[in-house]
Amino acid sequence: QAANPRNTLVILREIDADNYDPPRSTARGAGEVIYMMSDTLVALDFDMQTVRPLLAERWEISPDGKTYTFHLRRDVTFCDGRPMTADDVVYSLNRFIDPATRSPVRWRAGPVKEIRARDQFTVEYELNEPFGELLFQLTLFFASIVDRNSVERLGQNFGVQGFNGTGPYCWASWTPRQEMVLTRHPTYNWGPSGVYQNPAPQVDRVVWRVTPESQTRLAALQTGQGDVTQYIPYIAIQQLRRQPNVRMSQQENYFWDHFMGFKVDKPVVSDPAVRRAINMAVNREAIVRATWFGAATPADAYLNPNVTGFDAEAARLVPRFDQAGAQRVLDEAGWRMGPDGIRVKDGQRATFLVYGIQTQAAQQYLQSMQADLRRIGLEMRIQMWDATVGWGRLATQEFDAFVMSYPYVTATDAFSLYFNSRNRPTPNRMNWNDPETDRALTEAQTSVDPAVRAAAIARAQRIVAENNVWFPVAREQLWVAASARTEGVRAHGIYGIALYKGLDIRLTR
Amino acid sequence: MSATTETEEPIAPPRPGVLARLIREPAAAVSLALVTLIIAAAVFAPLLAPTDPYDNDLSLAMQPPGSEGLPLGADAQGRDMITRLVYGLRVSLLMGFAAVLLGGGLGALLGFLAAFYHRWLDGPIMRLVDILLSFPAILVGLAIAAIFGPGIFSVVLALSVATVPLMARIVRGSAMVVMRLDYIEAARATGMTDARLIWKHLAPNCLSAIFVFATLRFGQVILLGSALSFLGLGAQPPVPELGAMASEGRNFLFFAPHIAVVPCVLIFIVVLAFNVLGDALRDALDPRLRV
Amino acid sequence: MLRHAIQRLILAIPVMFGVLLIGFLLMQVVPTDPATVRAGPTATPDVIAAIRADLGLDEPLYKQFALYVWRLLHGDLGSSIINNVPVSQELGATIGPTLELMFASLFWSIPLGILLGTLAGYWRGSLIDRTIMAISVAGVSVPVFFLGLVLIWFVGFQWQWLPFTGRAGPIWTLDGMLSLILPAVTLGGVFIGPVARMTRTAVLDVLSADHVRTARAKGLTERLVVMRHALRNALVPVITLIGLQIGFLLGGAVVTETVFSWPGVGRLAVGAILSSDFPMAQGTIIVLSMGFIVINLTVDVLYAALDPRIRGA
Amino acid sequence: MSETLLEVTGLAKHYPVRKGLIVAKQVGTVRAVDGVSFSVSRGETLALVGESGCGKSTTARLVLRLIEPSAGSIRFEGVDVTRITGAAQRAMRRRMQIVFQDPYASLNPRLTVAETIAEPMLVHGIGDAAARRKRVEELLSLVGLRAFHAQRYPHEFSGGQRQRIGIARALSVQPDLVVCDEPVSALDVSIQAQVVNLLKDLQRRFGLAYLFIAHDLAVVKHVADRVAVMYLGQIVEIGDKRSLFASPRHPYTRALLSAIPHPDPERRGQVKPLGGDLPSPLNPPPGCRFHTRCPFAQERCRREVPELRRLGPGHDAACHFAETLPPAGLDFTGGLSENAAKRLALYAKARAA
Amino acid sequence: MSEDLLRIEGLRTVFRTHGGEVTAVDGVDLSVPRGRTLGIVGESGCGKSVLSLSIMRLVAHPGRIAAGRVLLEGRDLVGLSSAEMRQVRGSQVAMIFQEPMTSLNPVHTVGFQITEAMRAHDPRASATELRERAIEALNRVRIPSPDRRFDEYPHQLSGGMRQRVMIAMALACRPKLLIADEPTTALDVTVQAQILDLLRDLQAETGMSIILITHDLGVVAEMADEVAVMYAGRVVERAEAGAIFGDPMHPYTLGLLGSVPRLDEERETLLAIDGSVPPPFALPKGCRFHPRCPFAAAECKSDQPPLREVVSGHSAACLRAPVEAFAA
Ligand SMILES: Nc1ncnc2c1ncn2[C@@H]1O[C@H](COP(=O)(O)OP(=O)(O)OP(=O)(O)O)[C@@H](O)[C@H]1O
Ligand SMILES: Nc1ncnc2c1ncn2[C@@H]1O[C@H](COP(=O)(O)OP(=O)(O)OP(=O)(O)O)[C@@H](O)[C@H]1O
Ligand SMILES: [Mg+2]
Ligand SMILES: [Mg+2]
Repeated sequence: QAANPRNTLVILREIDADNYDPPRSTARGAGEVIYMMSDTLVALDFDMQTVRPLLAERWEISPDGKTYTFHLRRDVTFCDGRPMTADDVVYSLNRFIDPATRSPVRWRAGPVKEIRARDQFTVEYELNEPFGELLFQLTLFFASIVDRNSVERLGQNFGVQGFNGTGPYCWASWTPRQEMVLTRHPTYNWGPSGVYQNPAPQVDRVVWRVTPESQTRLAALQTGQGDVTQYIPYIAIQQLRRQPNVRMSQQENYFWDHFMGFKVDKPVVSDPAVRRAINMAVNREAIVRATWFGAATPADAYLNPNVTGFDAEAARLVPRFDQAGAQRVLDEAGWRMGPDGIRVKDGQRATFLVYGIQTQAAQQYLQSMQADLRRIGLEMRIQMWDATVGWGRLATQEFDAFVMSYPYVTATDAFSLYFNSRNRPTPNRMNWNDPETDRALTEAQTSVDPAVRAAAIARAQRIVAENNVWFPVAREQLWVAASARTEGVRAHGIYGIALYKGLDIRLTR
Repeated sequence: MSATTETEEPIAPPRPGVLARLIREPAAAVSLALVTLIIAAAVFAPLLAPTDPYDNDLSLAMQPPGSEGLPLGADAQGRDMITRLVYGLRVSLLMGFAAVLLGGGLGALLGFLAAFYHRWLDGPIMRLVDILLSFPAILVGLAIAAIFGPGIFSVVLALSVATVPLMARIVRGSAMVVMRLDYIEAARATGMTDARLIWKHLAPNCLSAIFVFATLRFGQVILLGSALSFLGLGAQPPVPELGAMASEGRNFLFFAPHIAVVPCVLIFIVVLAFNVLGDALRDALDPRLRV
Repeated sequence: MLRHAIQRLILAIPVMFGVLLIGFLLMQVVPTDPATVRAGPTATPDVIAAIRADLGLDEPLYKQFALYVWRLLHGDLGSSIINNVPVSQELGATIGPTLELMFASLFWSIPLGILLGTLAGYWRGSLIDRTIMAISVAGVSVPVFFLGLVLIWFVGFQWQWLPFTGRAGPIWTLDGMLSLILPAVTLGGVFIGPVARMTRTAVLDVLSADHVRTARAKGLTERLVVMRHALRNALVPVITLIGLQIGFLLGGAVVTETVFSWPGVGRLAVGAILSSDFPMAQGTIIVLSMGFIVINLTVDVLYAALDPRIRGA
Repeated sequence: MSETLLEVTGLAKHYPVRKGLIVAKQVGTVRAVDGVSFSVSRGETLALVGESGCGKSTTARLVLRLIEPSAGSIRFEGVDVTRITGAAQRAMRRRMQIVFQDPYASLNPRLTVAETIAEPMLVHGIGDAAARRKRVEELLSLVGLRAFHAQRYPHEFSGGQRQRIGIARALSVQPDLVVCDEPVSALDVSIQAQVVNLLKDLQRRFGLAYLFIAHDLAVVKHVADRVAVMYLGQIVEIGDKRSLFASPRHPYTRALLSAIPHPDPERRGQVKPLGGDLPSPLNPPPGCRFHTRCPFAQERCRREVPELRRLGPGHDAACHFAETLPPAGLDFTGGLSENAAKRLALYAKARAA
Repeated sequence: MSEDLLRIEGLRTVFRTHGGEVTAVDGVDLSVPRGRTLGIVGESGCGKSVLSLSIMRLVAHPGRIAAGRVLLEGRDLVGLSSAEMRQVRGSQVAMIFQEPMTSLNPVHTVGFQITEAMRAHDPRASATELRERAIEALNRVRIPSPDRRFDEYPHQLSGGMRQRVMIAMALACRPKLLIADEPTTALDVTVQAQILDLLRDLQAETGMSIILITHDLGVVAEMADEVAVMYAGRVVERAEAGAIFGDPMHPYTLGLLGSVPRLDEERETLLAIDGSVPPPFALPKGCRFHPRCPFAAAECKSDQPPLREVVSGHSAACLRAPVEAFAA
């Protein structure tokens, strides 16, 4: 039995990221490490609501909501020891929004007019129109501040062969798909106060080890071959909570939802009756239990009730489980049962193809849904893709429906992402194109009056729910498991990432 | 004239048939019975299976073996393991048969041609075989899955491709031996066509080698197929295939081990049965061991 | 001897070339366009076109192949289209662990397999024979991943004797050695069966050969008869067959690496193919099959060392 | 008896020996058969004898065109069979058949005796199924087998019986010439006698001609009308049986004859071994090929290739000194002892009864 | 002559097969005098090889010696431990086999295989000494340039040469008895004559006894002092060579003599024996030759004839020998 060396924290995870350049990667696997290697201007607290100072010690918003002025800390240095200045911030943020960088999440920076340095430690962020989400968006790792010299030196290989940020840990080495090693940033003491108790890192080395097999990961954790992981097989969560040698931590304010989206302009699923019937036919309760074993809640609405902007009325519009009702809906819409047990209408078989990124959960619940739908005479064909290829596939029009899971911060954040007609074909893969929705979303984003914003986002929610554009599946919980020698692990959950800056983590042995 | 009479005596005793020699060995008899049983189970899967292989009952998910009405338990979807197993057997065997038939057929053809037209074709064919042989089966599987996407089709194609060079070698080897025998010359001396010569005289006498290899290969193919499924390149859910089932079940190994273990054990039994049968056939067909 | 080795090497060249060609063509028929993969989910057509030109995908196929071989000869296998890491660099990092794993598994399984096979062949028909053969047939029938998972479950998890996640270091460090044990046992475990069976058959063949009878008639001890005359001759076919079975072992290595998170070429290959990282996939496939060819070459040379009839020819 | 059925002139078969890897260079030639000429008349037996590897089987296969000759012509009833193809060749194949040495390898184990015997007829489209069945029965009884044997498989027969089946197959298409490639070498003496008797009997009844290949000179003396002695791919002596055995003119023929041990202890010690081994056909000695082992070899033999010369009526030999060799000193007199002969006569009588 | 070197009494060797136990050698009594040659003739499958292997105790599984004694200078080899038997093999009794092609190990040099035989019985000899002795042995069997051949592999030698190597190996430790199991059957007549010549010379030189197994009556007549004729696992006739050929008693021996074509005689048809040798699992009751015997009478079908001395020094296992007494 080989325990890990003292002061080396071994973090187990399922998959590796393709690179660690903040604006170029959208993978959670990239974010996990980037948060430890670099900092953002502002940080998000454990309540998932409060924005806290990080690199910016304070900031002001102009009354028209269009200009943000950030005052930077003066004691921050990069891993190579060079002090960080406003130039670095401007460079990093401009690089994020630069089309040449081809960041897939550029829109998260808002409708930027200009980002400029007023002096060595002051940055002005000017928008074309108000963007209420901005501070939330700037907590995400895409907006991490990196060292300009390193980026220019490494070019495409920044975040592949090296990295230089201001985070609590520094890049030591990366063996793709195997292991990522970080070492402590010796002078780091600017951890977000109010979020963490300790502003400085406590561990000398951090090893991110990829262990794809879930059972292996589990066993490794329990035998001390790994210290921390958030990639716990769902089935194990309840059991691990009872284990004395494992410490479990849950984030209650966690918004990570699974859903199935329908391409509303493809045959079969373009029929609202079919979409409604699907929503009614699937026993969400049962499949969520069978997939997550209590580590997720059935999603009976498009959003988490705890999220800012949630509309209860819209939630009531999502149909309840009613298999007989689903049959009736289909019968009324003219879908007749065919000889092979699949319904037919006007010579069209009630069959549709669903794409998904290969995960164990998706595989499990899709099979369950498939069985449920078969009972009402709908055939759902499943095609799963590996993550690297899958995203490309999901940008096409080859499929009729897809499943996905995603993190969000607010209702407006979530809905603007998926239901804005401008976001077709991705991330609006449903091809949802409704002027009314678009208008409501714009209003929710740009209005300065919070009440107007709330009403607008509620309107959008109702439209979408009425049309059954999605089938909401589940709200996942976030758990982190830590070995007995590890203390101070607390699940955070920003962008689905549990450890965030990992500042309070200590090793006792 | 006494030279043209033959006294009344059958010189060799009636030799026991291959079957008789096969079942003389207990292990072989058991394996033969098992193989028959396995094939029968696969063929009559719809009659044997207690439930629909695609119909789930989530309330029964992961019921351990021995639960009421579920002698082997249920899988993560609450589907009866027995149902899944017999249908899985069906898919796996079909996969194996298809691969061995396709790859073996092509390989045998190549082998016959290389041996028969030794002068011109042996070199080119054997170089091709060498090249094919340099791609281990799993690699072929990976490459083909990359081309056609994961699925049964890819697995069958990959395993067929991987079987071709092996079969070609075996057949060539045994055909070369047969080609040296006088009855081939005798047949040629009667003036028959090459096709008839291959079909009537060469091929039947290589059959035992082909048959033995095919049974052994069948086991390997099932094993390889399940390995490909394990790597996520094989049958896609909800299609029941033993390797894919084991692969799915491994996520619950510590909690509901039967989901992975039962298909593994079945794979083991199937492969074992075919291996033992292949070995026994080899012994039964080996002229040196004939009595 | 040396002549023979050189001859075999020259004969292997067209095969290697064929492997290169097939490896290259395989990746050409993949329906996914590498440029789109590299461009990512939000790429516009003009970006994709630019990348195509970058990657040389607009050239005619034979030119691409020629270029590919040319670069290959200069040690350049291209770069990953996913993260732009040179393929040779990744291969360099992963080949060591894979060799370690293969070597360690062969290191114990071949001698043990040969020993078991010889015992079984010598005591043909006895209880020893039957037991050994039962074990080895069973060994041939176990899915590698199953064996690996069972070992993890018992040795690693229940008893906590040995580590089972990844490679803790190079083989010469204690940690590295320990972390190698379970993967090597798994991979070797499925190899013993074939080796034992092949050895048994070969030993049986040789034991019934006339020259063994001659050796006995000389009054040699049974040990000498078996070691010098039976086993020595039996090794010739056994070595050849082992060479052929290396492919099987390579396949097993891919699975073993996945089960044990072993940072080897096999896992790299699976990952690259699953993620349509074509240059990487191509590189791994070529390296693995080249490895196979090299091993077989070695076997051929060994074969000649063991059998003077071949040496002379 | 005098009508020439088969005439072979200058027949040669050279196998190139290649070496090299990518481009195989020819580094030598195995002269398996090197300029062989002989003829066989209708109803006659010509025996071909010689040591192992001297090219007997190759000659047989060449005559049947199972392999293509490198040079020379083969005329069957005056038609050059080396040139014909297609239907004409198939027709020719009907007239020449072959019987092999190894009774275990010469029958397809997957075919019944009836199928084996009927196949040549089937290939040549002779008769319908019923006619063929009848013919198979006839042939079986002809070679001393029973009708019920027809449905059995070769493995159910002994070596001698198999050889009979092979003969029946050869006879099924009523050939004129049967090439027998050591048909009795693999058989036990008692069985060998049966088969030899059968072959002679069939020849008498059907007027067959045999090209009879053997290495046992005693058997040859028993069955042949004429004998050709081969050495290293060439015929060194050919002649009428009586004259060849009575006065062998080539030193090699003499050596062969004197190496045979007689089943008669009275004459023990007469066996005179010939020194040395048969040289490789890849590298035959220059001049007379036999000079390396010849006790009478002289300088001329090393340089000059001796031609096959007519030395007496129907008796040719290829030796420069055939006329001047000392007497062979072979003693074939004797025969069975009186006692043995008497008992054998009784045996024959009892057997015939 | 002098007393016997080897006496075989009631030797019975059986094989366990699927069809039950098969007796390959059935109650054979033989003796080999010192310095003389015993020829054993018989057709294929009559048990000649099994008999010779039984003497060496080399009958492989599933065969075993079921009964009888093999006395070498009075010592029963059947009762020896396997270590003691190893001492006998090679040094006192040596053996050469029919197939010179396969009887040598292809992966070791000729010299190694010869010295190996010497070392097995003289473990203290030095390598150079062994080499010298082996080269001398090769010389003795008239192999040209033996010091070069010493380092060659069997595949580099011709058949006759290999058989000579086998002989050199067998005689390496100067055995008292050499068993030659069809040593010339696979060779051409000219080479056969060389080997027979060699054996005869070596026997004169060393005074060893030889058991020469063959199916060729000519070879027996040429070499043997005494002859035993075997049929279906039993000795059916035994006498001095002259008596066997001059005064054959057993109908089978007669049949053999009649079957061989002879150079010194011309006959239109050969006197063949009808039928063929019965396989060991289908032996007829009574005299095993009776189904093929033209003289067979009723009692031949039921009683197994013992080997009895018909005239002095000449035994035959036939109820009706000599046949003229019964030919009516
Ligand atoms: N296909 C071949 N390639 C090269 N050499 C060959 C081939 N076939 C025969 N030979 C050579 O030709 C020579 C004559 O062979 P052949 O079989 O005719 O001899 P044979 O007289 O029938 O001998 P045996 O008595 O052993 O049957 C031999 O030296 C043999 O090695
Ligand atoms: N391993 C065995 N299993 C069963 N029967 C055997 C075995 N070995 C030999 N026999 C039987 O013993 C009998 C005698 O065989 P043996 O080899 O002594 O004959 P042989 O006289 O030497 O014949 P040949 O002239 O063919 O060498 C044969 O009939 C054979 O069937
Ligand atoms: Mg021949
Ligand atoms: Mg024998």
